[in-house]
Amino acid sequence: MSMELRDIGPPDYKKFMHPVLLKNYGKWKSHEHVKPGVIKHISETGDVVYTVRAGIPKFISTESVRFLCDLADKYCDGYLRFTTRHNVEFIVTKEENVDKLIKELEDAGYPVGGTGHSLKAIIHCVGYLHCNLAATDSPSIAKALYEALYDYFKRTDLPERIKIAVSGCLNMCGATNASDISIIGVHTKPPRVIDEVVHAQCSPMELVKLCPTYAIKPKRIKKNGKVITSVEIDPEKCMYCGNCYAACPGLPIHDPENDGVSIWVGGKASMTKQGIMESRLLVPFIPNHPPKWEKVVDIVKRIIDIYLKYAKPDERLGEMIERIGWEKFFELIDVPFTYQHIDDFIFAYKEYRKGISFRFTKHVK
Amino acid sequence: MSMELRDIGPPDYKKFMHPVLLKNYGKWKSHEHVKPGVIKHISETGDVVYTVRAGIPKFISTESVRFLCDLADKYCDGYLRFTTRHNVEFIVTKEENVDKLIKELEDAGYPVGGTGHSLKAIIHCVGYLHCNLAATDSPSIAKALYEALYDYFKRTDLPERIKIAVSGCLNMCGATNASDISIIGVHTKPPRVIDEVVHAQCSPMELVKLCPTYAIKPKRIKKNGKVITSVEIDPEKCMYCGNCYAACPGLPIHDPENDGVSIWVGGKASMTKQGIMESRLLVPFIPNHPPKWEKVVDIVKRIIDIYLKYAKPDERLGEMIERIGWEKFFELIDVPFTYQHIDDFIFAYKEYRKGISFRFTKHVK
Amino acid sequence: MAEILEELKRGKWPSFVKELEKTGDERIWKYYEKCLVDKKPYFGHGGIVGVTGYEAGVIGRVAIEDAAKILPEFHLFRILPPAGLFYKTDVIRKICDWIDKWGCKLLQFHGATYDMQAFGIPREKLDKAFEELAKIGFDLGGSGPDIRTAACCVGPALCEWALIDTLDIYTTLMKEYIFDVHRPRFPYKFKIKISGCPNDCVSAGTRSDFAIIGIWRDEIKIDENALKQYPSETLEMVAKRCPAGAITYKNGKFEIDNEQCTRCMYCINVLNKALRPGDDRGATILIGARARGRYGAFLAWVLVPFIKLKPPYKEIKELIDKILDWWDEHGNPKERVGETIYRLGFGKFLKDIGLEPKPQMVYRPRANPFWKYF
Amino acid sequence: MAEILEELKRGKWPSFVKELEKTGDERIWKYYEKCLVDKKPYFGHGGIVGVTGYEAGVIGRVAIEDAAKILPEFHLFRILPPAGLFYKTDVIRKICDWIDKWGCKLLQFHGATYDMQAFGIPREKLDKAFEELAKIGFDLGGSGPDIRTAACCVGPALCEWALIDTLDIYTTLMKEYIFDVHRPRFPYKFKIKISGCPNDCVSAGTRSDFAIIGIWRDEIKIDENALKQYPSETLEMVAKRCPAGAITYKNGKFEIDNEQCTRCMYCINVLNKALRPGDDRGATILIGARARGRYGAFLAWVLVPFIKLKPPYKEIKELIDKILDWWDEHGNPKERVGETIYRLGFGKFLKDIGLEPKPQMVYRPRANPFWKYF
Ligand code: SRM
Ligand code: SRM
Ligand code: SRM
Ligand code: SRM
Ligand code: SF4
Ligand code: SF4
Ligand code: SF4
Ligand code: SF4
Ligand code: SF4
Ligand code: SF4
Ligand code: SF4
Ligand code: SF4
Repeated sequence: MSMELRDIGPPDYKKFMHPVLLKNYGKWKSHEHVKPGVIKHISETGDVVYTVRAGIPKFISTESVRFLCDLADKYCDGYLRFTTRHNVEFIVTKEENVDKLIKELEDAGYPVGGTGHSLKAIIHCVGYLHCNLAATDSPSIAKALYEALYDYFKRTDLPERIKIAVSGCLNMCGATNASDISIIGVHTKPPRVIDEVVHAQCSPMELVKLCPTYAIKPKRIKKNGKVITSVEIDPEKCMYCGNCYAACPGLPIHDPENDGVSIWVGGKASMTKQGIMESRLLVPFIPNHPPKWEKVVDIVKRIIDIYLKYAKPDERLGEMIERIGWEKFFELIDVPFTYQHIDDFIFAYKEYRKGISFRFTKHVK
Repeated sequence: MSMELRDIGPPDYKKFMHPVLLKNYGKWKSHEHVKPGVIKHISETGDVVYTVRAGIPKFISTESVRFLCDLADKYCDGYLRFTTRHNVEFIVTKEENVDKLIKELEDAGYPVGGTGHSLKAIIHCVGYLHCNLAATDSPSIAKALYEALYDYFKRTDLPERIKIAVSGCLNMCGATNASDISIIGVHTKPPRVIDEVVHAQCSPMELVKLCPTYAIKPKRIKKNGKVITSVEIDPEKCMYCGNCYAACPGLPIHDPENDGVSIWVGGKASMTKQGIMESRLLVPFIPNHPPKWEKVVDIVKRIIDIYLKYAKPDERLGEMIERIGWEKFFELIDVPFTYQHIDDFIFAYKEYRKGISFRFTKHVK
Repeated sequence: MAEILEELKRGKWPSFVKELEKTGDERIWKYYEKCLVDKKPYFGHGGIVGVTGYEAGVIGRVAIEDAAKILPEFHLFRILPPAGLFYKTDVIRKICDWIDKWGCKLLQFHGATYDMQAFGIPREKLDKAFEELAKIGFDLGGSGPDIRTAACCVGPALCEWALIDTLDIYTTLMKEYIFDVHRPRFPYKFKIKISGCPNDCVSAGTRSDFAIIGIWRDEIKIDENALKQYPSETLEMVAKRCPAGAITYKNGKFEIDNEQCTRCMYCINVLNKALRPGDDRGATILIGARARGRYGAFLAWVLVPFIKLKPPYKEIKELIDKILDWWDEHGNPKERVGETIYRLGFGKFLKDIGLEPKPQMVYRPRANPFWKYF
Repeated sequence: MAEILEELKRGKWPSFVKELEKTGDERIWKYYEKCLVDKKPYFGHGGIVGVTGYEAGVIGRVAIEDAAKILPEFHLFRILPPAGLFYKTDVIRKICDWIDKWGCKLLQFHGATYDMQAFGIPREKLDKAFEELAKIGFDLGGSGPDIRTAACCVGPALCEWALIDTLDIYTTLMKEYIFDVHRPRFPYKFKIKISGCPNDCVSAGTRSDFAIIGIWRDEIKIDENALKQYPSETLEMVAKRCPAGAITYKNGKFEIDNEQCTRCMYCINVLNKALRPGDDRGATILIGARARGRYGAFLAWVLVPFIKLKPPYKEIKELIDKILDWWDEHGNPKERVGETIYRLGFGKFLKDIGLEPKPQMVYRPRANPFWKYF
């Protein structure tokens, strides 16, 4: 095999860019939200292009990809792009093509939307479909949410955008650390320890080091007359993160009864206004319940209803909550505030409420 | 010796309170700042009293105390009190007595002031005068500052109050953790280890535990043929807090060459507005230079000048700095920004500036 | 006196060195002078002294090296003051006479914790001196790993904003815990401070393990007529600075959304003729301040968002007892209660002492995904 | 298909299960169905696979237990995409043909990092498949403890706010570090993300170890005529919400104090016809994000407040090299660079890599009194 085809790096983007974009590269002047899913980009040169954004499934067959290519050939001179949120974007240089393209997309079942103050594409990781660590199945959760929230993708009259993300586990591959609403898979029991496998395949000292809560200790035991080295897990300290299982098959953590999802709110990745906001815990645990995920859908809908009711114009969910106070939000959403909501990790002290600056809610009878 | 005089607790405050105060206890309606050092308290009953506040030295001879008692007898029916900032307060029920009292106080050298938006009494600890831990001498620093800032104690036209505190060491007995300006004694070298004394008088394991930076390790060494237990101090880790010396005379940390003061700004103890604010490091180290403390005085004066120039009405120093930005304040005060200013302790991560929300100053060329 | 001390006698502000001079006790200023010149203190670790039956309240000082010749010992009494730091002159004169007789004519009104301090009582006179002090009606305060002398603001005695009876609470708690003030038995010191309102004139939020802060739960009272006396720039400024965004001032109308208000006192402070705290009064209990601790400075945080406070303050005592028991069991030596809570987890602490978790206890729910189900 | 999968095919949103169906490869949906029913995934720890010469870019999956019979292996390629995720249809069709031939007709546009993903290439075909992919002009992306596939926003290609050439920087850096993308040798993964402005459309601040964010240093440009088109409520809202308090809107006059502005983009976003970023452009470099880390989530913080960025981006490469060397030396296994910095001290890190401390790097100077003099 020829080695000169190694390390060639990414292809040259210029070769894949519509000539109008190349011509106006760095010369854009402003944009307009023409209608849901359509942005008009205006250049200093006077040129105008439209991007038409459509939702696609994250797992997509070549058959469907070819269909998208057909449309791009027909309406966009053979160019298309994808967004950082995994939507497809058609760059249309002829205004009259916009509606035709939209019609074909919609007819084929690809919703056009997700621009401006709308529900954006739901980011999710591969989940059960390709991952060995998933505590929950992110793709099916995303699908269930899309069904329930479909209209919001095509509306642009929300107070601000709503971004939802789903991660199958705490590794957060699905952008769940800073989304308006995040669904994250969680385990709730420590891993089991299969001593023989730990002994044969894993390094106890590595395991000791990678546990964030210092729950793992090495141990030496006798099994069938042989001394083997394994580890012990302190159930008082383990916080079920799955780090150790990721490194060692001898510590299985999957548990159909006790795995499930947590729901988080109020994150924001952009640096605008008060800056980045981290997602924060709303519901610590709901057992897995595919394929409809009714309970998750219900909570998410309630969050959005409150958002639509209380948010001021231009206010992201997290900004709204900060304004009215988290205690007030917990009262409105009527989800129990539990021990799990109180941080007890390294930076926990910073989260304690210093002074008397809280609001009265039903929590203070 | 009779044991029934044990554990009697505090005396009954009611016995020490002017009858007019007892009568109006809990009935006060409002107050007015009549002039510097004088507050008029108005009761719902229609009664009116004046408090006249004067500065006194924190170490006070019985001779001087008796003089204050004489004044209280003459103008206040024999009642007086002290404030939580160690001023004396005379409660005057007859308006005509206010100015007479003030005159006698001022004539005797006790400045009347410290009310409203003024420089408040400077809180300081005992320092060299009674403490074994002092890295600097707080009483003389306070005296030097008072001389330089005397007038501010008697003015009430500052943007807001200015609170200064001085602690002889990191123990912060002098309220230095949340004052507008704090002077705090610091060591800058690790303690020396006198093995014999550690062995004879201290517990190595206790020392290991109380060092906040894990700089102390126990050791066993041979000295003159005998095995003794002592400790080792890692100079890379020690942050000179003096905890270990406080517990063990075998670890002397006093060092005339390398002890000195640090200067901190922006603290506030009250829960008003944005709440409590912690004092933050401005100058990491100035060698001790009694009795005039010119360098300390110079920096403090510069801080106050900037405060007077930039603060908006009702704005404490820390609030002003938060508004203009710490980077801007460092530019104005022209004090070098050093490695020491960047937190590197447990909660350090929370202090790093997330995102791009800074202001341009000369630090960014 | 050497020049270094002469310098400290000069100037307008009353000089503490002149006070040392007035005691007539040369040893004191000579000792102090040596420290200033040598740039270090000369007290050693000796001088663990006390009065019979107590293990706290006396700070013993024995000088070392050359300084031992100047001022061999220099012990002081921490004296529990009356609530509000109110005195009659007759009792102060008695204190003066007393320290003139037993010590070296030097006092402090007061220490940073709240104690009156009396200097220079020789070791062999400690017991006698204490006995005479007790006869004047005073007791010793705290030191070491005990319940320290509490502190309270002047509160209802002089201030219109007092929402709780700070003086009565101080006195009640000090009486209740007086045994533990004098007999250190905890992991470390435990300080109680009581402020009548969130202005916190006793710095409870920054300097006490257990802070009691008076608050109100209903609406801020507005006197519309008095409000009119304030210039519109003032009203505008107050509305703008309200940290809770609770105030609107538009078209001459000043309105407070009391649901949003976080009781910071600011508007009331500035517009004190027009605004007053509400009538449904009680306290917020905060826990865990330490000026400089193991992990840096700790400020006090919400433990009980709201509690009604009436004599005999049974609930407060029960709460303190539960906290002390828990801390006694779990605390490491030299660990303040807030740090023990932080180390073991605030949630666990709440569970152990039987308090419900409430969103008011934290600014926000957790952002990190490591937690326990318990 | 069982009901559980049928349910996921229903509804208006395009169904990924239908896409699985379209591949015609029953093994995939049968496997997935089993996971959903049993509520757990069935991939084990086996399947460490790769293409010759690379140690990254392929995620191997081998099923265990009963599932092994259904879908014995299910490897995927992470493919380095072109900057901006722009494609011509001819090249996409080539990719489709390619995966139809070598894998199982399933793609992802794109993974959360930025890679295109192609599924189901059997172990024995990996090398061949890769060779053909390279012929189409594509290379593999990162996985494991290496420099990961970078990511950039659409930037100057379509967006008026691009203050740096995100696409060019992405391409340059990926070319520069391509060797380290394919050969993991660091303590853990290292992600670079590049956003053209602080809107941060690529989430660099929350999801990358090394974030490059376009900013400007001079004044926001105001088109006064365009400004007049906005209703005064909008202008008022923007002035009120400016996080830096830099905007005043009074008596119809909208003014920006550019010294106060912290470049959050908010006013520009809302008033995009009237306001534009300034002309003195460059980038802020941030360091250390990790979505969920050893200590909880880490967000990226300021490392270099301002740097001019021009090809060939020499300074950026030198900076990255210094950081990688330092991290390589000091980092623990599975420790992202931000965590190594936090553990050893940001000051020490700066000193070691030769950067001056600047107040822009922290919100505030330290509040805790433990520090070193170095
Ligand atoms: C196409 C895309 C960049 C790309 O390289 O692919 C993009 C494009 C634009 N973004 Fe974005 N953003 C894109 C992902 C993001 C992300 C990342 C993400 O969603 O994962 C963020 C940060 C996420 C967050 O804040 O939680 C992001 C935060 C913004 C913001 C700031 C929003 C805020 O809350 O303040 C703006 C400004 C605005 O819209 O006013 C913005 C504005 C824009 C503008 C208006 C810029 C322009 O002048 O063209 C573009 C159209 C926005 C729209 O959808 O209405 N874009 N934008 C990404 C579209 C993703 C999608 O398919 O939905
Ligand atoms: C007498 C005293 C209470 C006592 O029990 O002794 C007291 C008394 C009053 N305080 Fe205070 N405060 C007293 C220490 C404090 C402290 C503690 C300290 O200084 O160590 C604080 C918190 C410290 C801080 O914020 O850094 C404090 C924060 C306040 C505030 C809030 C200030 C702010 O920054 O927002 C007010 C409200 C105001 O003045 O508008 C206040 C208001 C008041 C009022 C106006 C209350 C009233 O209606 O009578 C009293 C007169 C204030 C004045 O001096 O102008 N008092 N006050 C203390 C006087 C100390 C002194 O001699 O200077
Ligand atoms: C006298 C006084 C300073 C003053 O001049 O006013 C003082 C003096 C001492 N303090 Fe203090 N502290 C005094 C109030 C404080 C305060 C302020 C307060 O209580 O509001 C603090 C900070 C608040 C806090 O508790 O965090 C304070 C924090 C400390 C610490 C650090 C405690 C900690 O948790 O880190 C020590 C060190 C220790 O306990 O080992 C300490 C230790 C000491 C010792 C006992 C030093 C020692 O271990 O030998 C000092 C005795 C000096 C002497 O020779 O008289 N002192 N000390 C104050 C007590 C007088 C009184 O009872 O009224
Ligand atoms: C495919 C992808 C999710 C997706 O569906 O899009 C993914 C999938 C996996 N991630 Fe991820 N991560 C993916 C983007 C991310 C992101 C988002 C990003 O890069 O912006 C994050 C959070 C950002 C960050 O880096 O902190 C992320 C944080 C993790 C972590 C936690 C890393 C950490 O520092 O804590 C792990 C665990 C690990 O590395 O051991 C992980 C591990 C994994 C592994 C390799 C699990 C494993 O160790 O076997 C997953 C393989 C799944 C599979 O079988 O294909 N993945 N992973 C994304 C990569 C595709 C691509 O290259 O484009
Ligand atoms: S978030 Fe967890 S389940 Fe999802 S891809 Fe990443 S490691 Fe796998
Ligand atoms: S699951 Fe996480 S917390 Fe529990 S033992 Fe494993 S690594 Fe430690
Ligand atoms: S701050 Fe330090 S020097 Fe001052 S009294 Fe306290 S322990 Fe002594
Ligand atoms: S001075 Fe403080 S940091 Fe240094 S060894 Fe002693 S206890 Fe540890
Ligand atoms: S804390 Fe409140 S009640 Fe107490 S004196 Fe200060 S202002 Fe008055
Ligand atoms: S008390 Fe404070 S929070 Fe409440 S309305 Fe007044 S200023 Fe606002
Ligand atoms: S980050 Fe800025 S430059 Fe890049 S696409 Fe988003 S708005 Fe445009
Ligand atoms: S960019 Fe942001 S900080 Fe700057 S003026 Fe506009 S809103 Fe204010």
